[in-house]
Formats: sequence, C-alpha cells, structure tokens
Amino acid sequence: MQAPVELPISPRLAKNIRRNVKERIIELILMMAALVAVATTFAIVGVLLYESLSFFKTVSVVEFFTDTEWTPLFEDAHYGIMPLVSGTLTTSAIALAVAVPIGTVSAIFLSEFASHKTREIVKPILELLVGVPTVVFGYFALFFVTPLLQTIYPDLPSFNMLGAGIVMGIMIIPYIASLSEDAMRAVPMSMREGSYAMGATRFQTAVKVVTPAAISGIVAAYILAISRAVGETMVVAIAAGQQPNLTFNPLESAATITAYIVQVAMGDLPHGSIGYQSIFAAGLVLMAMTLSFNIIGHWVRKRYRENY
Amino acid sequence: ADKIIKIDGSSTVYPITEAVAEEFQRTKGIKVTVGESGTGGGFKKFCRGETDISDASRPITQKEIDLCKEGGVQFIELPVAYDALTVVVNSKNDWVKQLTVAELKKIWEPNSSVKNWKQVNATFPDKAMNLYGPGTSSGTFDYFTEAVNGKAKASRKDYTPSEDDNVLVQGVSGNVGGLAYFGLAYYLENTDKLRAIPIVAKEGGKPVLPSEATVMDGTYQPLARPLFIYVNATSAAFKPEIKAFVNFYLENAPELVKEVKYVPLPKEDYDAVKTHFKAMKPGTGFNGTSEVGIKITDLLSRIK
Amino acid sequence: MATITTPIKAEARDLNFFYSNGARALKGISMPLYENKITALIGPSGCGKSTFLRCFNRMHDLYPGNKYQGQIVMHPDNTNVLDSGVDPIEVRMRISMVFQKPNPFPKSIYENVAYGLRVRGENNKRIMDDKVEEALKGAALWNEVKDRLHDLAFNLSGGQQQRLCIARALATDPEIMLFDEPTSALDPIATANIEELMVELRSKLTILVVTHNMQQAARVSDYTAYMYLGELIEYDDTDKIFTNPGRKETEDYITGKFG
Amino acid sequence: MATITTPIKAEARDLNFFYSNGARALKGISMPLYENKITALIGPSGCGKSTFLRCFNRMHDLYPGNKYQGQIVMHPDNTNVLDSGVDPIEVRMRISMVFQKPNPFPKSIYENVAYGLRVRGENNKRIMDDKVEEALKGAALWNEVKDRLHDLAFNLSGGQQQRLCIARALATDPEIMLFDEPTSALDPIATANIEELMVELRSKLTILVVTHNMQQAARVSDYTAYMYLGELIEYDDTDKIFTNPGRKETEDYITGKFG
Amino acid sequence: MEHKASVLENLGEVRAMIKRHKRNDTLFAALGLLCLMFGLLTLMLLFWQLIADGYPKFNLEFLTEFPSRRAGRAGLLSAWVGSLLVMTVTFLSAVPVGVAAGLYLEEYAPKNWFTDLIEINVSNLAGVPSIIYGLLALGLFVYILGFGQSILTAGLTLGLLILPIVIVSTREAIRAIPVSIREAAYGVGATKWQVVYDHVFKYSYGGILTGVIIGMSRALGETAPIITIGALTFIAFLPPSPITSEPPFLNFEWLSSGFTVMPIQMFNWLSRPDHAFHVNAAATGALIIVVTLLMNGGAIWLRYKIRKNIKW
Ligand SMILES: Nc1ncnc2c1ncn2[C@@H]1O[C@H](COP(=O)(O)OP(=O)(O)OP(=O)(O)O)[C@@H](O)[C@H]1O
Ligand SMILES: Nc1ncnc2c1ncn2[C@@H]1O[C@H](COP(=O)(O)OP(=O)(O)OP(=O)(O)O)[C@@H](O)[C@H]1O
Ligand SMILES: [Mg+2]
Ligand SMILES: [Mg+2]
Ligand SMILES: O=P([O-])([O-])[O-]
Repeated sequence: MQAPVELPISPRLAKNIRRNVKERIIELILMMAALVAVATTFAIVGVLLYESLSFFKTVSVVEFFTDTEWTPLFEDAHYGIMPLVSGTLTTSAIALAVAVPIGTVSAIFLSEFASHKTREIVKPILELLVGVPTVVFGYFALFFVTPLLQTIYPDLPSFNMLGAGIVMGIMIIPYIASLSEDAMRAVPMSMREGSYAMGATRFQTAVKVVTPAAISGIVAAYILAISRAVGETMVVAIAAGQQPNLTFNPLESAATITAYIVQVAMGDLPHGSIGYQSIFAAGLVLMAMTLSFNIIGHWVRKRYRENY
Repeated sequence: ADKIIKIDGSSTVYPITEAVAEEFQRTKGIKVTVGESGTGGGFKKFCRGETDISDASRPITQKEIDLCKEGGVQFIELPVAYDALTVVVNSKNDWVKQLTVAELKKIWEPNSSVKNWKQVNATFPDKAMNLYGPGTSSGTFDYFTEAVNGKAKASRKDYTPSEDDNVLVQGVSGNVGGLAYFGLAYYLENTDKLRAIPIVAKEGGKPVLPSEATVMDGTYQPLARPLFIYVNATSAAFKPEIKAFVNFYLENAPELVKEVKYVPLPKEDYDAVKTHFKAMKPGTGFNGTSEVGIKITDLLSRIK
Repeated sequence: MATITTPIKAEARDLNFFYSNGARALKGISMPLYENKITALIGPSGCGKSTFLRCFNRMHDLYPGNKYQGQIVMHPDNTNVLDSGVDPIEVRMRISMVFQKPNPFPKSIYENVAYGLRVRGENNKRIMDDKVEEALKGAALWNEVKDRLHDLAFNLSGGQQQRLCIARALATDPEIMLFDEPTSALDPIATANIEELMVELRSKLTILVVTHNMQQAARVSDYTAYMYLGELIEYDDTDKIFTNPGRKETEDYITGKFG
Repeated sequence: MATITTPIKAEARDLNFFYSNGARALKGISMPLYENKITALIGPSGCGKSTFLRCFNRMHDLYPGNKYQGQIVMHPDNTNVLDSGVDPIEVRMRISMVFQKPNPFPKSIYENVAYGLRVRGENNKRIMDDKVEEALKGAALWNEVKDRLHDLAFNLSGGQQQRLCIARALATDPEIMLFDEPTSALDPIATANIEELMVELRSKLTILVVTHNMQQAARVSDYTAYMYLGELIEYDDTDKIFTNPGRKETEDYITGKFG
Repeated sequence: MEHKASVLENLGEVRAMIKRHKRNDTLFAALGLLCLMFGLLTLMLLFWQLIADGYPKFNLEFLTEFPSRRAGRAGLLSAWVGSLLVMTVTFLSAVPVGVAAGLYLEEYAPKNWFTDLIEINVSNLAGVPSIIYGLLALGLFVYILGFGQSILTAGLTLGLLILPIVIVSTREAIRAIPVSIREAAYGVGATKWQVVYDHVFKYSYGGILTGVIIGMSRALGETAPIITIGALTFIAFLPPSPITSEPPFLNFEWLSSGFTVMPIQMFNWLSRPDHAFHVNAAATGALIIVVTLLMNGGAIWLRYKIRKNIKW
C-alpha cells in the first residue's frame, strides 16, 4: 500500500460554512446564558464589596472584628460584627444539633430499612418540607415552640435562639436526610451483598458498611446544611430576637447577620448612609461564611469521592 | 400611566393612613401605596422626591429639612391625630403600679445599667427586665428619647429593637419581666396580654393612664404627641389627586382615627388644619426641633 | 490477497489513533474496504476493533482530545476523511453506523427512520413516506411494523429495534455502513435475521462489521481482519483466515486457544 | 456418575425459583454438592447460574418478592436452608460467598477480613489477629499484605482484592463457599492464582463455582453442571462432561457451536 | 476437621446471638421511623394549625378582595396577583437562561479552566443565602439600574435565585440520556445543535420541568429578598393589565409597578396589632403551602411518569 500523501478534499466532503457558522452562533448564545451565572456571582461580590468599601472608610476593619457591640443605627454607634456572628453560629449550631442526628438516622432508615415503596412515597413528602415558606416556620417557632420551651424554662424570653434554632433544625432535616440518602443509595449493592453474605444483619450492614462507604457524601451534606442554616433569614428574624448580643447562650435572644439585614431593610433604606452600607458589610461576612462552607463541602465531596 | 399616590413613613401613623387610603381607593378609584419604613425612613424617601406624602410620628428634624432642601422638596406639615405613647408591661406583672419619668429615664438612658426590676425601685421584686422598643428609624423612638431622656435618639442600645410593633407586643406578652413602649393603638388591641403603666410626669404628681380623655385634656404628659402627615407641596399644587387625597384625609380623619383606636384632634383643630392646607403654606412650626406638649392651633399659626 | 479487480471503497493508510488520555489504541493500520463486500473485524476484547470502526465516521470527534494520525481515504472522492478540512457531518451522511445495543430514539417508528432525512432538511411528506417505507423494507421490518408506524419504537423487541436502527441508517442511502457487534445483545433468531439482512445489504453498499463471534464472521463476511493490541495482525479472504491463517496468533485465536 | 462413597454436603431438590417479576429463573433443579469437591456451573449467559448459586446462601431474600420452591438440604444436619423457619443469617454464617467483581469494604485490609468475626460478636484482639492471619494465609495473600494490614483495601490490585474477599469469606470457617465468576474481572495471572487457591481450599471445604470460561471449569472442578434456560441439562464428572458429554446440547455448548 | 463443626455445635449460641443482633435491627428501625415521623408530623402539625386558624377565611371573597384595615373584609387579591406576575417574570427570566446554561455546560463546554469557573459559580450560587440575593437586588436592580421596588426587580431577583436550581436540574435530566442516543443521532449526520435540540432537550424536558416547578415553588415562598428590596407596603390595587384592548395588545407598564406578594402580605398581617388579622395570615400561609404542595406534587408525579415511560 502506498505511503500517505496529502490528498485534496472533494467538495462533497468539505466543510459546510453556513452550517458551521450557525452552529457557532448557537453555541455562543448558550455560552452567554452560562455566563449569567458567572455574572451573578461577580455582581453579588461587586455590590457587596462596593458598599462595604464605603463602610470601611468610616469603620476600621479592626474595630469591625474586635468591637463587642453592634449598634450602627444608634447615636453612639459601634460596629463590631461579632455579636451578629455569635448569634448566627449559635442558632446554626442548635439547628445542626437537631438536624444531624435526626436527618442521618432518617436517611439510614430510608436507604437501608424502608421498603422501596415507602421510600418512593416518603422522600418526596420530606422534600415538601423544603418548600414551606420560611415565614411560616418563623411563626411556628415564635407561637408554638417557644411557649412549649417556656414550660421547661419559665424564664426563657419570648425571642430566643433555642426555639429559632430548633425550628431551623426541623427545616433542614429533609435537606440532610435527602442528601445523605442519595449518598447511601450511591453505595453499590455489591457492597451490601458482601456484608449480608458474611451473615451481617441490616443494622450491622447499615452502620458498619454502608454509612462508612457513604461518609464523604454524608459529611458534605452536613456542611451544606450548615451553610443553609447560616443563611436562613426569616425564622431567626422572627423568633430569635433582633438584639445584637455577644453570647453563645441559646436561652438568650440575639440577632443573626441575616436578621439584622432584614430588620434594617424593613425599616428604611437611606441609600448611601452608614446604616445602608452596614447591611452590605454584614452581607459580605455572611457571604464569606457560606462560601467557605460551600467550598469545604465541595472539597470534601471531591477529595473523598468514593472510589468503589 | 395610572396615577399612583405614594406614601411611606411612620408605622404609628400607618393604620390611619391605610384606613384613609383604603376608603379613598374605594370611593375615588385612585391607587395609593402605603409603606411603613418608620418616620425617619419615610422622610429620607420623601426628601428625595420618591413619595408624595410622608407619615410622621414626630416633627421633621433640621437634618431632614436640609435634606429636603437639597432634594428640592417643599412640604406642608399637617397634624392629623393624637397618640399616647404607651409604656406597657406583661399582664402578669403585678408589681409595677406606676412609673415616674425619672424612673423611665433610669431604665432607658444611654448606658443604663438597669437589668433587673429591683434596680429601678427597691420595692420591686428581684426579676430580670427584658426591654423592647422601636428601632432607630422610628419616630416613636425619637419622641420617647426626647421626652424621657431629654435628647432625641439618646437611648440605651441593649434592647430588642423592631420597626414591627407587633414584635414588641409579642416580646412583652411572652415575658413576665418585659417592658416596652409604643403607640396607644397597639396597646388597645392587646389589653388581654399587656398592661399600660400610669405615668407620673413630675415627682409628686398624679399617675395618669393613657387614654383618649387624658390625651385630650392634656394630663397625659409628656408622652401624648401629635401625629403628622407631610405633603409634598409641589405635588399638592399640581397633582389634583394628591389634593383630593389630603382633603379626603382631613374630612374623614375624625371617624377613621377613632376606628383605628387613635385619638382624633378636636373639631376646630381639624378645621384649622384644613384651612392651613387650603392656604398651601409650606414649612414647619417646629424649626427642626421637637417640642413636648404643644397646641395644634399655635403650631399652625407659627407657619407663615 | 483479494483479487485486484474488486474496486476499493475506502482504505485505511497507516492509521494511528490516540485517546485523549494518550493511549495509542491503533497502531499503523492499513487495510482496504472493498466495494459491495463485507469486511469483518475480529480480535479479543479491547484490541481496538470499535476504535478502528469509529474512525471511519469520525465518531471520535465527539470527544475532545482524541487524535487521529494517518489517513482513511474514501473513493471515488479520493479524499482523506480524517483531514481537518473535512466536515465530519458530511462524512457521517455518507457512512452510517449501527451500534452494539439497539439505540432507537424515544420517538415513533416512523420518526426514527425519518430522522436522518429531517436532519438533511427534508420536509416533504410524500418523499419522506416513500423513503421510510423503502428503508423499513430494506431492513426487513416493513411487514412487522407497517400498521403501527406511529407506535413508540421502544415497544419493539430487541431484534426489531436493531433492524429499526438499520432502517434508520439505510434511509439516507449511505455508501458505507459500519456495524459494531450488531447482534451481541440479541437472541439467536434475531441474530440470524440480522446476519441475513447484512448479506442482502451487501449488494447496495459496503459493510464493515465488528464481531467477537467468529462463527458470525465466518458466516457473513468476505474479508476478515484480525486485530490484537491495536495492531492489524492479519487481513485476508475470510475463507483463508478461517481455514489456513497466515499467522500463528490468528490461528491461536480462531481455535480458541486464547482470548 | 460420582462414586457413592463421597459424602454429600448439600443438595438441591427439585428447586424452582421465581424473581419478583414472576419470571421463573430455575426449573426443577436437583443436584448434589459433594463434600470437599469443586462443582462448576456452566451455561450461556442468562441461563440461571448466578440465580442458582445465590439460592444457597439465601441472597435472594435481600430483594422483596423473590420466591423459592423446593429444597436445598445441607448435611450432616439435614437442614433445608430454604425453609422459612431457617434464618438466612444463620445460613450465611455457614455458607459464604465470593462475588464476580471484588467487593471489599471501604476499610482496612485487616478490618475487611475481621468483618465476619466482628459480625459474630468476636472482640478479642488476640483471637482476631490469629484468625485474620490464618485467613489471609489461606487466601495466599498474607505475604503480600502482612506489612500493611491497616492500609485501605481499595489500594490493592484487582486480583489481590479478590483474594482479600476470599480471605474475608474464609475467616469465619464456612462449610461451603460459593464463587460467582470469581475471575471474570481479573487478568490471566491473577486468574491462575485464584484457580490454584480454589483447588487448595477444596481440602477444607466444599466449593460451588459459576464460570463461563469452560477451560476454567475443566481445569479446577471435579463435577460440572451444564444449565440452559433455567434447567439443569447435564450433571456429571467434569472429565466426562468435557470428553464425552451425555447430551447433544452440552456438546454444542462446549465445542462453541452455540452461545 | 475440628473447626468445621463450629457453627453447628454452637447452634444454640449462634441463634441467641442472631436474635440479639436482630433486636438491634428492630430497635433501629423503630428509631428511624420515629425520626422520619418527627419531620413529617411537624409539617402536618404546622399545616393543621394554619388550617384551623385560617379556617374562617376559606372562601372566595378572600381571593377577590383587596387588603383592608378591617380584618374581616381584607383579602388577598393584590397579593396573589402580585405573586402571579412576579412568578411570571421569574419564570421567563430563569427558565430560558437556566436551560440554555445547562445545555451549554453539559453538551458544549470544553473541559478547561473557563468551564470549571462556570461550574464552580453555579454550585456556589446554589448555596448563596436568599438574603444575599436581596442585597444584590437592592444594590443592583433598585439603585444602579433604577428598576425601583417593582415587579421587574422582584421577578429578576427570584429568577437569579432559582437559576442554579434550573441549571442543575437541567443538567441532571440531560445526564440521564444515554450516550448511545447522542451517538445514534450523530451517526445519521445530525449537527450538534440538531442532536441537542431534537434529542437531548426534547427527552429531558420532563426532568427539566420538574426542576423548574421545584424552583418556582421555592420562589413563591421567598420572603427575605423581597423585604430587602423594600416591598413591604400596603397595596390595594392591581398593576396595569399586561393585556390591553388596543394594539399592540401588550402592555409592559406592570413591570415597573409596585406590588405585594403572598408571603409579604402574610408577614404584614402578622405584624398587625389586631388579632383578627392573624386569621388572614394563617389562611394565607395555608394557601401558600397548598400551592407549594400542589406544585411539588405535580413535579413528583411528573418525575414518576417520566421514570415509568422512558427506560433507557
Ligand atoms: N474513551 C477511551 N479512552 C481511553 N481509552 C479507551 C477509550 N475507549 C477505549 N479505550 C481503550 O482502547 C483500547 C481499544 O478499545 P476498543 O473499545 O476499541 O476495543 P474493542 O476491540 O472494541 O473491544 P470490545 O470487544 O470489548 O468492544 C482498549 O484498551 C480500551 O481500554
Ligand atoms: N433481579 C431479577 N429480576 C428478574 N429477572 C432476573 C433478575 N436477575 C436475573 N434475572 C433473569 O433470570 C435469568 C437468569 O439470570 P442469571 O443472572 O442467573 O444468569 P447467569 O446464568 O448467571 O448469567 P450470566 O452468565 O450473564 O451471569 C435471566 O433471564 C435474567 O434475565
Ligand atoms: Mg468494542
Ligand atoms: Mg451470573
Ligand atoms: O414608626 P414610627 O411611627 O415609630 O416612626
């Protein structure tokens, strides 16, 4: 056979320019759509940074992180973000303390114990919890859970982090349950068969084999749930109280970053004032917190992706 | 485009304006929006020309007058009702029979260290005190701090602030040691959960409960206050719907103010306000400072 | 070697292929496809049969990073279809493909067959009807489906689905048809049907078929190529390969000593 | 036929099996497993080899709706392991299984082997260490892993993983071991290792192995059963099956005429 | 062989142990059920409370009346119409962009840093708290772009909020389509766009729709971002009608109109001193949940139907 030489291209096989151009244009349009996501991120970061920069012209970064009072709207203003951060972290911690055990156990139950049918029915219903407007949960915390708690702690103020945190926990149960269940479902059947074949029971298989195998997915679910809790607004705004309070005591009332933002937004928005800028500075901190949780979550999932 | 009357401002005045707006839309078919950003928040928008009318639970301040000047906004100041700023406690609180202004000051002054009822008055029990009050963009806050602490906006900061008065109601009603202050109407709607405290204006004086009568006869001091609407003068002059709305407001105020549980002005005062509006006299009778216990007719006559 | 009188429809010339991970899956393969003949590719799993087949219609272009080296020349154009100036779409319009697992679209039987025409901008209902009928007849499926052309294709049996895929490929009058283990997912009866069909189709076009069933290669093909580890070990008349292979490796494979 | 002197470890008696969709995957199978012998199951894909194998340790119980009919009797105790009164967990403690694809747990090598003991409530470290070592030696893996017992099992090669799975199954001293195509995912060298291992294990226990590599069946097994479409076509000494099968179907399959 | 008989000899012991282990099974199953029920029962309790409280307002007038200072007369008209219009903008902005972005990422995007950047962005946006979208809207739409506190602003804000949901569900739906279908289409000479539109998009349509519905039901209940743009107002009128009687029959003034939406109206009523309004709020909450349930139910049904119909 002859050695390959460059051959001319017959017109029947040559590139169809019109078709190729059309294809490129379509691709470009689709790409623009994908870029909206990037643009949104940039816009968010841009807006937050822009207003925060004006804010930090008035307030030093050191004061921002070390002052223990947050009273930007009062005559004698203090700009220490820590009281808001402590409120945010405390409510989130309570939420997780509720949601992690219940969510995980629910996930194990759904994935390993429930029949296929139960799972098909229950999982979507559980997901409905995610769709309930958070305002409703807020009032549920204020009018139902807190009074209930007050029968245990009579001195509990009507706005407190405990009630808000518990309800927020209830809200994120489905989130953890659903994501963890997905992770457990992804564990191949062969792994379970291996365990059952050794004479293990369901519980042993679930706890000793399936859960460890799915652990990175489960941990990622926890982390994403933290980020949800940290960013949740209406429940804490309504039920946790709106008084910035540097405390980690769940029985006290305190403001979270999100609650502060809506509280200011509900009042007035004197564009350009320090008060206006302060919600962006608070927003920036919130964004940084959730972003780092999200990144850690993704990292965990990627880094420890199960290689079965 | 459709004509829309835009109103924002005080959450105290909101129920009155809302009632007027509702009736006005029902009878005249012109659209009205009413926000409740608080007196301060309302003025910010008003002075930028974003709204036609601003509700206020205190007179306009010098700062705001300057802002309006900057924004080229002239305003007409119209008192529309009285309110009694009410100090409330939980209905299970059986120890407070009255509070003097001095005691209120002790509680609310900047850097107040009062955290327990005992600290206010030795006869009170050793019970934690939880404070609730309006937020900083609220006219009620300004008025109360002026009347009690002697300086507008001077207040302690470690209390639960909210522009939403119902949050305050909720706070006190769920807390035996709670204390809050807000407009009379919010108290009257919640008498089952809250108890209003009679206020002693001067040491040795008589304790007075807030009510229509004590406001009208001037004995509920220093916490009785007039409520206002501020109308954009240009709008009033050139937009017939604004003029119609304000006239409708003043015409129906006596009835509607009562309905929403505020205290109407005496009839002759409403007549004076109507005349004042007809004359379209811009400006304020307060000169940018707050005054406690002033008469409406005096006020109007100050504006030239 | 094949008689020189049979015209060549296409030929690979020193063809190398690299997957995006850098793996060299084809090593200098040169081989003709004779017109109106069936050429079979055999060899153990992973030897590169599918890889080779998919070079012909530039299927590898779908996945970025893959690299061709060498030529596949198509006649009578005398054009190297791997040339970067060649439009893979045009290539695929002339060289169609049938896959290992039947892969009909979740559309009606009719629409499955008509799709290749629609893609070419054909919209005339009359022409379309004719072509669809012709293709289904060509794929020996017409009688079974003519009364339910608008049924979902998924409702057909596996063998019928595969014939539908052949009809789909036929509808656009391709010059070459590539089959990648077209019967490995089918039962014996369906397999026999497809084999028969391939033999019939030979009169109309040129066929390249990958199979790992040696009996199949022996039954249907005119020429057979034995590949191993990306190399073409032996290419010859099918009869020769199966009765008197030239290479020891081929013999070992054919007699089942290995693989 | 086998000499009657060899004791029977287990036997299927008129066994039928129905998947939850109603498909009858096994049709009246009766067959012995002789003690300390290797029995191989061969047959074309889908004939029910795995289905049959998985009846022995009640693996089908994991999926609701599956139904057994008939008996699998285990000796010397004469227990019908399919009896609804028999706990499948108890059965699985006596009959262990090695799967087609190595499926180690995402744990250390040590913990993988120790798993069966832990499941049985064993917690004594000394006993555990001994048993793990013994099992790993039994699976001819000890020398390769003794210095990294606490490494993740996933870091082993495919063949090592499969031997680990065998060690895991050995650690609990089963009476019967089931292998479902244990080498189909492995390369030739690993395959040879496993085959050797199976032959060694025979002295300790009874083995049932599914394979579709006939050479493998011929190499390792003492008895061979040929299945087709859920039926047991022929069961006999492996030598006999491969040199002089009793049935035409078996012969066709073994000579590669079919399948 | 000595060790062989171990299980048989200790059969009694083994059985006792299995029984013990199985008790753990049962205990855990009970615990799991309890945990599951905890979430479900809470939802039901909440729903029941809202229904019981809002019961007096379950009538048609509630939907045909404007808000009013009199609780008994107050209705949801402006709120549900507002929600509908805002949702329309949300749908029209998020769906085309989200689907196109999903198609791009799944079918077109080459593997490089640029695509990674987009991917990271999408997954991060999915985790950004809704209040942050409110701040974005406040800074960008309300002030910089000057859209004011309008339906357009709210709709776009919620559109951005659900964009990641639409993108992710589009991608998931697309991924369910086997490569073999794409190869089949390419095999007969289809261009990339023909493959993407005729097959990838058309077959994943149902899955995309599920994601869209779930996103929309999330948007329907969002409160915080709407409050942040400052739309907490008394609105007792409807925005200008989008359809007019004269040509061109379409009118876009409604986009710049002020508005209220159901969760905001609910919030507003809850902040009233008069308890009669809390009945209205409860009824609104129940209504939102019912609509959410219906939407989610629809999505689940759709998902179920798709799974049943198409088995690749
Ligand atoms: N996408 C890919 N990326 C990298 N390597 C690949 C890819 N696809 C196949 N290969 C490798 O290329 C070699 C040839 O594969 P190919 O699929 O052509 O074999 P085959 O002969 O068709 O085998 P089979 O009979 O199993 O289909 C194999 O070693 C395979 O592992
Ligand atoms: N879970 C199941 N539900 C229904 N039918 C099944 C199921 N698993 C297998 N089958 C069917 O039962 C029959 C026997 O399957 P089985 O897996 O036992 O075959 P096999 O001989 O092991 O084949 P292979 O060599 O491919 O592993 C097949 O027809 C198969 O389609
Ligand atoms: Mg192949
Ligand atoms: Mg099998
Ligand atoms: O809302 P205010 O009436 O307190 O300004």
